[in-house]
Amino acid sequence: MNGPTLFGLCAAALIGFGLYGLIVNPQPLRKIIGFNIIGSGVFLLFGTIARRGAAAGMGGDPVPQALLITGIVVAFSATALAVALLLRLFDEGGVVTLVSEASPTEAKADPPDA
Amino acid sequence: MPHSLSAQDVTTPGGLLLVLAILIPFIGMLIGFVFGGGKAMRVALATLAVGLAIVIAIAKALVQSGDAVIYILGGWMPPLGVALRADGLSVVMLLAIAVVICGIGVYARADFGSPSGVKEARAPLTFWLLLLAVWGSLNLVFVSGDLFTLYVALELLTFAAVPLVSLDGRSETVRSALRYLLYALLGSVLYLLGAVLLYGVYGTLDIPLLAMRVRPEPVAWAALALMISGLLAKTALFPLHLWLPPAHAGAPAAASAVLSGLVIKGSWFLAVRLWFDVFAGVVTLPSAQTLGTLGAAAILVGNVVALRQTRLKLLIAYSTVAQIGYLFLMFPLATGLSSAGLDSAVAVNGGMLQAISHAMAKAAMFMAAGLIYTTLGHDRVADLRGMTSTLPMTVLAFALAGASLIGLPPSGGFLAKWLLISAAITTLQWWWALLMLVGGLLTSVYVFIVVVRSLAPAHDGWKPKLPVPRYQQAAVLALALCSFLLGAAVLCPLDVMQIGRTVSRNTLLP
Amino acid sequence: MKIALDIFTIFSVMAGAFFFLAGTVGLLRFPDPLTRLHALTKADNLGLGLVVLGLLPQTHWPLDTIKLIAIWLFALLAGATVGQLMACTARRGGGQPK
Amino acid sequence: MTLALAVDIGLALLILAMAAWTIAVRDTFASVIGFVTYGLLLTLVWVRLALPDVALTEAAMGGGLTGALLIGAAARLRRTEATVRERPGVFTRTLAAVLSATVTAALSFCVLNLPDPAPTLAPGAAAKLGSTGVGNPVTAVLLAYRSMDTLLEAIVVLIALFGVWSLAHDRFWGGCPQLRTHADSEGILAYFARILPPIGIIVGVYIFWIGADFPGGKFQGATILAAMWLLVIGAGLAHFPPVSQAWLRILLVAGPLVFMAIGFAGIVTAGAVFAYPDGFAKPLILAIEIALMPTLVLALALLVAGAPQRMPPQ
Amino acid sequence: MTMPDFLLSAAAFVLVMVALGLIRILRGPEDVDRMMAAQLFGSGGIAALLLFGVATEAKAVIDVALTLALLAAFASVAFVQGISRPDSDDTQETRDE
Repeated sequence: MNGPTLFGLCAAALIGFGLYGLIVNPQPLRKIIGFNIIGSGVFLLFGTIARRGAAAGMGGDPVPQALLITGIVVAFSATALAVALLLRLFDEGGVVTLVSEASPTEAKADPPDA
Repeated sequence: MPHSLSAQDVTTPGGLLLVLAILIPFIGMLIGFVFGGGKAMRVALATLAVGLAIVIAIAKALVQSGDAVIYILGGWMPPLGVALRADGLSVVMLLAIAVVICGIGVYARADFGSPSGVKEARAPLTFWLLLLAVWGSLNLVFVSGDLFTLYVALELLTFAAVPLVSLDGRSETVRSALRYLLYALLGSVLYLLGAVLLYGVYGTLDIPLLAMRVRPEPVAWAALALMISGLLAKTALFPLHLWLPPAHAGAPAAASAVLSGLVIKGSWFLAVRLWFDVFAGVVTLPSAQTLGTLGAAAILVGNVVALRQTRLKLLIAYSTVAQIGYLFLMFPLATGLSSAGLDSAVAVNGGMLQAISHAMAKAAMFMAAGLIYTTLGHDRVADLRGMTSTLPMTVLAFALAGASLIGLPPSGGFLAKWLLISAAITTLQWWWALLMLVGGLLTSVYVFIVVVRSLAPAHDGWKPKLPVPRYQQAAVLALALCSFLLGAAVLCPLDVMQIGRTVSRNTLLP
Repeated sequence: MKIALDIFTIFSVMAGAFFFLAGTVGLLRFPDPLTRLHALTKADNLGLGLVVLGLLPQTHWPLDTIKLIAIWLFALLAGATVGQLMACTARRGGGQPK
Repeated sequence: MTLALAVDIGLALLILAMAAWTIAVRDTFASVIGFVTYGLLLTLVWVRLALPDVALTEAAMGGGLTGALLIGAAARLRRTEATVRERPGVFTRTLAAVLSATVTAALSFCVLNLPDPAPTLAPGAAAKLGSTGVGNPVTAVLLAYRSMDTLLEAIVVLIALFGVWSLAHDRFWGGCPQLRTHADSEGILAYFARILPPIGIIVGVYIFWIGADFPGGKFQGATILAAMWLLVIGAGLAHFPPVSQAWLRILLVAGPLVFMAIGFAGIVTAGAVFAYPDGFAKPLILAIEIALMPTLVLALALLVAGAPQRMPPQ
Repeated sequence: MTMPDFLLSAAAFVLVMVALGLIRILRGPEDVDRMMAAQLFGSGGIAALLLFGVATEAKAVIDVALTLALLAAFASVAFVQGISRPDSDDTQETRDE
């Protein structure tokens, strides 16, 4: 057992936790947090892979590191978009749930009036 | 520089066009954003024209060289750098998507023109910017040769598609958009997880290199399972389809056309790419049968639920759920062919044709529904009387698009299903053939109901709520006609879709 | 000289660590938010401050040294601000939903 | 067992406990606070894994922007807490638990069976580092070997921003985003927001500047600068510009457009898009990064700020 | 015991201490207590990072600590702003001692 393997296993567990939270928590903000935990688990797994690839005088494989930075910024953008949707939903009705009042088959399908 | 030598050998004539196909839509989006207001629409329409020309040029380059079009970005060879590659499958998708986008663009001029008296309105600006964003992302999905770039492309596509769902800002559509976003984010993160595992084992994200290195072993199976399930959530294959109908039905008609016709094809195409190019040596017939079974369930459930809908747009959205099912029947059929030692091209071509004809037909249907809504002020299926006399072109377009979904000759849907059924018979998987026939039958029932209802004469003194411009009807009809006449592709002397399929795997041998 | 500096480092870092110990104990054992806040700010300012002080002789002049001092100043500033803001919040009931 | 491994194990257990608590706790606000701490722990893990570039990104993003974003959202939503208390049934929870456990088990198996020695692109990246002119291999990957990804990433952030803005009410279109503020120009927060940003800007620019040769770079620097801007606005000392403002839009698109312009110039000067002519790689990379900075600072901060919520004062 | 070893042990000690403080996050009872524990953890994390960075001569770690210290108050400020009602008069409360 060494550091990277340990954190790799940790990443596997984090992905499991996040997945559970994403599925089970009804409140959308909690789902967003669940998604972020899954995301961090994936990043951590990538990080351990980067660390394992240490060679040529580098502490880690630089390609995964660069991709990780990209991934973190993308995950932040996703969170911001999700939060914005959530807050808009809150502004509209004050009720924040993903379950429609009507069942999905009967949900309104009116296009907006042009 | 030493590295650019080999890169220039690999880059093919016309390779630069691939970069343009990706970046021109984004450039159009950025410029449109700076100008804002009504100018955004003009910039977008100009970009559509330029982009279409580029895509046609790519197709020309592909057919002329008879091989995949390749571009090595920055002269950095994979695995360190990123390559763009367009084989027959990519080019056919590029072309089809460009045609549909242009049709939607023409249609949307009326719905999202800048209102007079306002400097800039929210919905039109957002629509035009995101239309271009969807296009650029889809082009990137089709031509990127790198799994991480494809991840970014998936996210681009998601971020561009989600706001289209909630364009009108009603809480019901915002809720659908949020639900869609959560599904899509889960999908992309699972995809990324699979890509990360592949990098950890094989040390590259480049598709041809991976294809050579991947071996049938547990890690590869895990990566395959994660990536495909993520893409299924994004494509809304049964049982992960629940987000789709409210999201697609609630958006404005032009946005629905983008979402239903185009966006889901991105993640589906990526699944095809992974299945047949990256994991060709890993996939097994039972796993393909699982995908096929989900597809079968989608066809049955989607069609039956569509039959029970009372709103036209929801009916069309559920029909999308069913049609996605057909897209996944190609997996067991093609895998069955290749595991029997036969050429899987028949099944692959069938699946691709299904994707293309559905893109055109479904975009046409949603836009037709939009015109019907504008005219009637509602879209209740039970009360479509007078439509045939008021909007003859639109009802005709709806019928033609419906015929393509059902699979009546000579439509693209017919040729697609014919190829798939013949693959099913060759591989003795007759149950898929039976299922496709049942699905077609169910589809024909609801298309028939809509057309018959719209044939009924209007009440005396009934007047359309709003007039519909002719060019909108013409755009819808044109797309429907494209889908209906796509069956003529059988006359094409050259199997365009298979160009560069086998060769591309060997061009980048290290 | 080197030995003297090392001994200084050891003592200073140990003192800093002690304040983190004290801060944690305070945070866990004190009865109400305001007293807990008191414990927190002590640990924040003094604990980190002493650690930084202890590390100064071990770093390369000038950039790393300046950075270390800056870190402590940031922490002081943040601690002072957050302490006051939190105290107001705590007095109003900590923002509990109930 | 060495001390280092003991620390790693402790850190791993801590981060797992924090994640589990964040998922399990009833109160949403508490969960968000847990998530902020979790982000801090993650920063420590990145340092332990000797990936300082990632650690810097996580410190700036996780500790700063994401934390502020989620806490702000949780605060606004807290009155709705009671309405969504119902949890899914036992069946769903069991199914979710089984699914999660399966995924974790499969991934653990994969982690334990990763090849040894691990495949790596580090030697390749090191061999070509000279022709990029930069000393930090991560920057070389971001701006030379895989510059397309970086360009697309900037575009991702912009598209997400369009998406956030599209959620404005029609009557506020063209208006300004708004933060909840303490509009007290004499208070401690205002004082803090006057003192910190000048130094913060220096730090942000410094982190950006050293990125060419040492860990750091434009994303980390831009995140710090965005946080400083948000702090000033949050203290009521400044306001967001209206989203229709021309300079704002030009700065937002300038980064990607300059990036593409330099990229396309590579066709003429170096024979390929995104290629740099010999000897000019470093200045061109710097030019791209400098152009991307304002784009990223504005876009990241505005993503936290959310949709326009009021019209600018006439 | 060499200097790096001492510094590493000190880092581990500080980390254990602030980690114990996280019990306050679990227990609450109020959000402000949780936020305090997060704040303490931030300071302790910075201290541990510095000790670790100096011990291993990893210079970049100091930059990470610098970033964390700069943004240390950011989440807490968002927290305080978040739970105060913008429409009430509590904007005055920041200075009425």
